[in-house]
Amino acid sequence: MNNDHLDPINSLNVPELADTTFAMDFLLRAKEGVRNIAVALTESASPDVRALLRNQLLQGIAMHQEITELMVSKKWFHPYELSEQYQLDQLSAKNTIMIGNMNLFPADMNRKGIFDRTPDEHK
Amino acid sequence: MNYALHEVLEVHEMAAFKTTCLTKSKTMKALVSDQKLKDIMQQDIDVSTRQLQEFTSILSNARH
Amino acid sequence: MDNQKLAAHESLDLHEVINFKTLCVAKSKLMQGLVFDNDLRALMQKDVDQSIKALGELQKIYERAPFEAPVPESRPTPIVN
Amino acid sequence: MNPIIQNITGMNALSDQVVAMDLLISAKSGVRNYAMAVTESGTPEVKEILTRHLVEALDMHEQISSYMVEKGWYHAWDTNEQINLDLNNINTALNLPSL
Repeated sequence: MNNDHLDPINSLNVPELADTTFAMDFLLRAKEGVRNIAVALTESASPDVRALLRNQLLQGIAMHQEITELMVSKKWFHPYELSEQYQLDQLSAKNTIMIGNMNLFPADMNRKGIFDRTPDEHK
Repeated sequence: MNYALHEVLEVHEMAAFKTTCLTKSKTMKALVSDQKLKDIMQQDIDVSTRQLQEFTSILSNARH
Repeated sequence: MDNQKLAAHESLDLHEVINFKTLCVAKSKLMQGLVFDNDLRALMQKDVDQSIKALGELQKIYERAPFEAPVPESRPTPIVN
Repeated sequence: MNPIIQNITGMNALSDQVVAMDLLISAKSGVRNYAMAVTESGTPEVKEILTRHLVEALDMHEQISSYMVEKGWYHAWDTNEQINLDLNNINTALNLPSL
């Protein structure tokens, strides 16, 4: 990989890179969600709120389990082979640092001025 | 070892926590006078005892 | 002392933090293509720069994990399907 | 608290209310700790056990908190009342002679 974001060489393996990244994001969100609901449950006293949160908690745990299983089956996540996971962690960190160092959006991105009227109104 | 390392560590944390809870409930139960509070604490002791036994089996399976 | 192996629980926490930080870099970088406000965009870029530095430091420590292994050039087993 | 033990131990401040509060805080930490543990486990067997424990911890938390509400030691819906109770308890703890 090089720093030219238009070089087609950089599109090698991009789908798997994207999928692993988004799946990891999804997993962390599911985890965070379960923990947030658990904390909320310990702070709520109304029976109906508790019932609702408890259902969502169990649902969240089930979702977390599904994501984990999917990621393990796709070999995106290796909870049992830590050396594999280590390589994956280091590689995705390396790749993401490379993306972070690219100059992806060189132009001024402020498109604010074009949202104040419909195309017909442009004179 | 048939469990993932992070799971075993997490179970270990829970076991340590539950152990102190059980010890506390067992000793403190003698100190309370309200019957209903005593009942709740006894229930906590029963449930915690069973939970700790389940942890024991996981942890001894994880030992290598 | 510097080359001492890490404990199991610290290494797993490092794994969490590294993945979290990696996602932070990716999100803060790519979201810049979506935002309108230039100040917000600048702040996101600042986060990218800081996170890259942090991530580099974390990677260095992570090398002392007990399950550390030689890292290949790219993923050894690409996803075919 | 049991008056005999109270006299033996000199812990006449360790009232049922304090014990119940301790139980509530433990139950609360239990729920949070279990939520962390469940989201760290992947092996179905472990996860199933931890999820069940989580539900049990929730039941315990529910029981002890409604018990405390009933006793008037926990005012979940009346902040002012709760603050007054807190201040009272703080004073009791502060004025406790250390042995």
